[in-house]
Amino acid sequence: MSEADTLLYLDGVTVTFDGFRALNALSLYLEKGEMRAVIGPNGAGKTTMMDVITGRTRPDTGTVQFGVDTDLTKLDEPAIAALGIGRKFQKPTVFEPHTVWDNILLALAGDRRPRFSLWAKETADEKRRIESVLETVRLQEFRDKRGGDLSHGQKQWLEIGMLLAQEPQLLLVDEPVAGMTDAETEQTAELLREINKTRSVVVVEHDMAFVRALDVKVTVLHEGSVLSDGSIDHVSADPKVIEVYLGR
Amino acid sequence: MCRLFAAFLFALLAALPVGARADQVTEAVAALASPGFDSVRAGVEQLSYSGHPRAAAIIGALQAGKLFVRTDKALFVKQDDGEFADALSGEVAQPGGLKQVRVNNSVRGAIDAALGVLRLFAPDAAARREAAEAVFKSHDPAALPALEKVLATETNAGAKLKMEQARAAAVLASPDSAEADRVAAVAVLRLRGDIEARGFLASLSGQPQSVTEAIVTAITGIDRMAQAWSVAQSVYYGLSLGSVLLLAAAGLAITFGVMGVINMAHGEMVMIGAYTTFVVQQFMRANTPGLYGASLLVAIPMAFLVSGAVGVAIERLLIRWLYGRPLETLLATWGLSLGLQQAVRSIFGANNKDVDTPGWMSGATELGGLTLTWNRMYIILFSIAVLASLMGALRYTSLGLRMRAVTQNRRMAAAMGIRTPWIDALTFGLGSGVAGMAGVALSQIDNVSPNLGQSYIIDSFMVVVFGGVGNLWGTTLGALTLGIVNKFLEPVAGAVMAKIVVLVLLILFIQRRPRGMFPLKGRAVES
Amino acid sequence: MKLDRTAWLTLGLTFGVPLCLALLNQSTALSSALHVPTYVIALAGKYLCFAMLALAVDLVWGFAGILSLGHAAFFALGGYAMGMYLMRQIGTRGVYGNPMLPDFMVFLGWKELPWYWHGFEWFGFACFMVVLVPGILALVFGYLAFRSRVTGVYLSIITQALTYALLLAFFRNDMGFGGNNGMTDFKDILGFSVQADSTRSALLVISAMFLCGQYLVARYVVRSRFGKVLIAVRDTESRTRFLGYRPESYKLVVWVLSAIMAGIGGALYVPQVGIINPSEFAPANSIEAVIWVAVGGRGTLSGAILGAVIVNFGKTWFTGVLPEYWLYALGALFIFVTLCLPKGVMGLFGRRTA
Amino acid sequence: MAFNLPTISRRGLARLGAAAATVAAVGAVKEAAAQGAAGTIKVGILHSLSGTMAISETTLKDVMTMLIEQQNAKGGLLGKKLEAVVVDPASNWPLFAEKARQLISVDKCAATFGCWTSVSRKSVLPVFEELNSILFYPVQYEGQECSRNVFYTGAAPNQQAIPAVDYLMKENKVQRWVLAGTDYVYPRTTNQILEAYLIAKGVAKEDIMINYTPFGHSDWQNIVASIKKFGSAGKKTAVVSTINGDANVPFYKELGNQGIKATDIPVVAFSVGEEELAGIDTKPLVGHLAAWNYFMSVDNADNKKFIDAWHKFTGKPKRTTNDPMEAHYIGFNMWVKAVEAAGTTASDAVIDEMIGVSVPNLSGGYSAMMPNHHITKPVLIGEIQADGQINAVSTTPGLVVAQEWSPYVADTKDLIGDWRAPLKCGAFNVKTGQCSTGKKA
Repeated sequence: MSEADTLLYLDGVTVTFDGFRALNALSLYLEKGEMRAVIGPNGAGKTTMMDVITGRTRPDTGTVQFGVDTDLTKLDEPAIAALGIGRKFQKPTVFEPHTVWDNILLALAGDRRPRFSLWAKETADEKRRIESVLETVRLQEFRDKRGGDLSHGQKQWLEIGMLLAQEPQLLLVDEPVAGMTDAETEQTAELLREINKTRSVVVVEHDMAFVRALDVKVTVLHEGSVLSDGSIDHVSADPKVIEVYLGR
Repeated sequence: MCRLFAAFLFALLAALPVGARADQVTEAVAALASPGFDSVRAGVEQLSYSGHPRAAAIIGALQAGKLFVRTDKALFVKQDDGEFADALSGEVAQPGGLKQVRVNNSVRGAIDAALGVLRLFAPDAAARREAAEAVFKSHDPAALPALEKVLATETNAGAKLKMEQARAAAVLASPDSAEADRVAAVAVLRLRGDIEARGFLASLSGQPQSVTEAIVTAITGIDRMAQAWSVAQSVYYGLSLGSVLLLAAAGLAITFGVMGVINMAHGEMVMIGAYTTFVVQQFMRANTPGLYGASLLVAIPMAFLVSGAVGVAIERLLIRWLYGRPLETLLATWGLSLGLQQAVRSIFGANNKDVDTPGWMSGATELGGLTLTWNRMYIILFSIAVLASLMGALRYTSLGLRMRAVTQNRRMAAAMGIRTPWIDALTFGLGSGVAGMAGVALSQIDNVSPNLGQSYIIDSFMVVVFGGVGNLWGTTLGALTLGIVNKFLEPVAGAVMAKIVVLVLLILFIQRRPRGMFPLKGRAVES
Repeated sequence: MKLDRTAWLTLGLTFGVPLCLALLNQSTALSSALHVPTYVIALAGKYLCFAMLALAVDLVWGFAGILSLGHAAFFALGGYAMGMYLMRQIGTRGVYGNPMLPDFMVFLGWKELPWYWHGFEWFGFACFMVVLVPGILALVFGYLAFRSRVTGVYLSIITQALTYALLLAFFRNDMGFGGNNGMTDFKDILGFSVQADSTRSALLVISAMFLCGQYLVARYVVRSRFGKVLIAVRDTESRTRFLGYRPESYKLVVWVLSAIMAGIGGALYVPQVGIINPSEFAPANSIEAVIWVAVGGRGTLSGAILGAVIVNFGKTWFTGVLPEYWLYALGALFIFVTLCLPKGVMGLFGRRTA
Repeated sequence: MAFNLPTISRRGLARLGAAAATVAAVGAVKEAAAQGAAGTIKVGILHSLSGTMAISETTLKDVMTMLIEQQNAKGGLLGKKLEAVVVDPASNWPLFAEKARQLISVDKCAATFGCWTSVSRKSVLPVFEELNSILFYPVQYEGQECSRNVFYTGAAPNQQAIPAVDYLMKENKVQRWVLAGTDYVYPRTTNQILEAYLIAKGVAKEDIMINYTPFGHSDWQNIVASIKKFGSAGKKTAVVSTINGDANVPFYKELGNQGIKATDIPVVAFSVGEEELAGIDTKPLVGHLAAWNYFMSVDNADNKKFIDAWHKFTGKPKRTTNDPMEAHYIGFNMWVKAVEAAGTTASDAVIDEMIGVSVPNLSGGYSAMMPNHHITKPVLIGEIQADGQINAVSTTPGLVVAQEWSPYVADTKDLIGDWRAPLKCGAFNVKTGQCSTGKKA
């Protein structure tokens, strides 16, 4: 795969917290439009990896490149988000006091500077885009409900909706189906596949059934570096993975 | 003390060749008896040189305010048992119509000089050293013969050095000493090298050429040395201010640093500690006057217990509802501080309370050019001791372990069977208790009033935030740095500007490193 | 911008009551029962200016989560700018009759007016400075603080350090602001005698107008998309960063706006109270301003105005009737509100706090 | 971690509201009582009972209530009982102005005894002039003011600072001077006057050191060390201290600890009285000086009677009396005499009647109210004794007339204040013949 169509390029990334090596020379490449699942035990470095990509944590060593030449370690979180990298958090974080409608409105791609938002009026185009996002995440009838009053599952979808509203090139989704019913898990997998049509996605998850449903390439992380790579079947068969993660 | 000392003098004076000149004594008595401070001063000087056996006793009585004059100008000394004795003869008498002989500053100066000369022959070396120092300060040429005499027999090195310095001063002050003696005298004073010596040298005029040159080089030498000492002096002052800040902030380092509770009533805990010291001193003065010297040592544990108890009460009644809401705690405890101030004001009254400095803590010692005041020295040592015991308590005791466990992860600690509400109360009590002990120290250098806490609350928070929250070493270093920077700025910029500059530097520093000098690392903080 | 029932009620009261007081004071005879004494006018004027400070504090604390413990500094700076204008208006009627120098400068033997006093004889320039000085200070302090992500308690402590440093600076006599005595004994403003009843009533109505104006501006800002982002920044600052917003620029805008609002409040306070001096910078004043907002109801704007009036009326009443116990009352109020009335008085009426 | 915070529901607050209402009612009753008894003459007492100035001012409130009680025992004034109206301006200067306005326009006080710091006086001055009422100001101050509505019973600079410096020059042969003070108007002007006076007496400029410290300064190490260094230049040195009352405690403690005795470098203080000394261990301070117009230790019949009444009133035998209390004693007696002479408590009549009134003071003589609204005072220089008392060591032979306009400041040396009939002007320029303050009678 040539240099051109690699969307995300992590090479030799190491992060230590007071001696604890959260990431240990991690290397990972993601192509444009690809959806990758990342699995691994707790503390394997999944969330730290996402922190590094979104600029929340600076890596000690290694390169983190997006697109052709953008070095993410030089940018701060808002700049990286503006590039088109959206993130959904492990614990669903939405704006509790705001209505669902407003949550999406704030996430809409557009001018983020105070000058603009002071005088901004809700344009018809924006209304249309919000309606379509609400429709995708099936939250139309909750538009005027406060974020705080939603159920756990609805919050997860609202957050995914906000991610969509940003119209990012790359979605980083952290445990989207944690605490969801089977039906909701199935719907979420279907939703992600639908998003993957136009955008590349990295999904971090423990629920093996969900990962199997996604039916995409899987990377297994262990103690900060890649243990093994490949399809879901190849990986489940890999003895190292079984020993470390899947258990006998 | 007077009687013992006078008795000794009888024996020694007998050996003196010069007899008691009767006319000089009657003149001195007349001068002492007449009103007007100048004549009293002249009387003291005459009496000291008259060599009269009871001269020292009379001058001692004058100093203690026990010398009385009758309408017919006869002098009487009030004995310890309230009886009166004739000043000159010493027999007990029953005079009427007595008026006290009053003294003012200039008379006191003359008394010190006169007693100095007479006490040169005292039995113990310390009294002789003190006397020599007093004679040095009076630069009185007339004391030369007495000094020559006592120098010959002096054995104690300390006293001998002081006497040589006194002799040098007398030589330089008297008009008829030889030039060579004067140059040697300047050298002796050069060695002494402190402010008094410099002052005396600077005041000399009309000396022969070679002596003036010696004086000029001596003064420049002393000034250069003084320059070096002044840096050390500033560091000492900085350490002293730093230790005061540390004491005030140590308690806060627990309640705010470890527990994350913002206690705006922390200053009032310090104030309660200071008032406890006052009450302890009152109690001991009334009931156990003997132990009064140790009143401070008793006050320290008492202050810890009282402030600690108040702290526990505050935690149980107020703070426990507000965990996890730091800003609301700040407002609630500010209200509490207003209430505490008004309560103390209505109980103890608005005016300052007088807290005595025990003997062993007043005065100062000289270490080279450095004057180390005892009370500040003890406060520095006390702050180190408090800090060490605090760190020890937190690190090595089981209670300390549980305290740290509860504050780092309350739910986990509760799950492991630690009775968290009790530990919270004790931790807060410990912080307040330490503040109480700081109050004991502060009662020595600041006035004890209801507003005492107000002047330290902002500085304490600055120190804890600057040093890094949750880190006792940080608080210590923070306090000492702020103290030293403040004290180096003060001579240059004046007291007011120094405080402003320190505050501005602090604001800029926190913007560079928001978590202070030694921030808590690790993921716990990042989230 | 549509106004709901609370907004109309607040505007009505905030403008209506002072207007009636002023009219009753001016039009009714001294003896009639309806007459409002000038003492009440001065008091009401003071409460309105404090309400402006409370509004400014609520804007940054209630909506942006910045608990500023030094907001009285901006209030005092606005006051000093107006005070300098009023001192220059005295002209030759001062005790020393020196046209150029204010009394305290003659007093201390200053020979000529310092450079920063020039221009204050014009009312326009003074008003411009009332807005500019607090604004610039807020801009510089805010830029430094928010850029390095100082938040929560640390920010509160350094705002307190800021106002404490200004207190010490303004106490110094050679700062040229009258040192500890500050500025007092004002004669007139725009030609009208400051002590005349008519001027006092006019100032009261003007203060009411400014307060209503500031209330409307605040409502607009809070209801706009900017306001929504601000509330998001208040609750989950890091989440807004990942949406591409820069919380520091949002905080800076609202911080500077609220500093200017406080400055205007201070400027209107000085002619009505007749004195401005460094003790306005005392940290205790800023903390009291915060409690007004807490009593009224954080994050409700109208609550801030209500809180300011309630607490200050209580203070006036207590120091008059039960002088020994007012500190207990104020302290108890602090504790009661934070413990049992987290949403403040407005919370009781079921108002949705933003 | 859910825990049941006792948030108040609306019903809960209704009950609390009721409780608050009863408290308000009690307050109102007290207020009404004040209004109700219309037959009394109201006397305003405007002293801080909380905040930084409570330390000095609470005593003055107590002494005023005592004086009023004593006067009521003697049958009140003009046949009516006197009633004290006490308010707490809480060391907050705008609150002083607000409370002054309340005392005059709401409580209708005939006269007010109040203020301590210069800024509190300057804050209420416009209110007293606007509403034309009377203020008695009991504390020594920087002068440069002469208002028709204020009677200054405290000392002007020439009644305190200058005699003290003369005493040190004559008695202790002092040649080098340290002028140490807190950075506010009173020390600034007093030092300005003293510096001009010392230079006029031939003291060289480099023999004078002036430094200012902030309010409530408590770390005096550097300044005491610099005083010690300044005093070591061979010439006899003295410190003239205009340090604010509260900051004196740490200052004197540091002096004592650094071994500076009164015989080495004497300190004369202007705002340290018996009240402040009660809060300090005075043993190391023996010999330092204080300059006032009254000391508790002055022995004469009036003073003894005053102290006994004071101890009986406060119930604390250890309570001290100081100069501002004597100032209120004089001011109150003068006011009573003036009202009796004028036959009414109306301000204008009493103000005109006040000039020339003479009452016995507690230092064994008489004090008279001069046309410039200041009173004549003896100046006493006293030395601090081990027991915290101050014994007078020098008293000015006659009474010193206050110079409210200092002759040492260029702009005020030609001004005089005279509120009697022809002139009726607070700042009359003798040279130009104009009255420069707009405040004509």
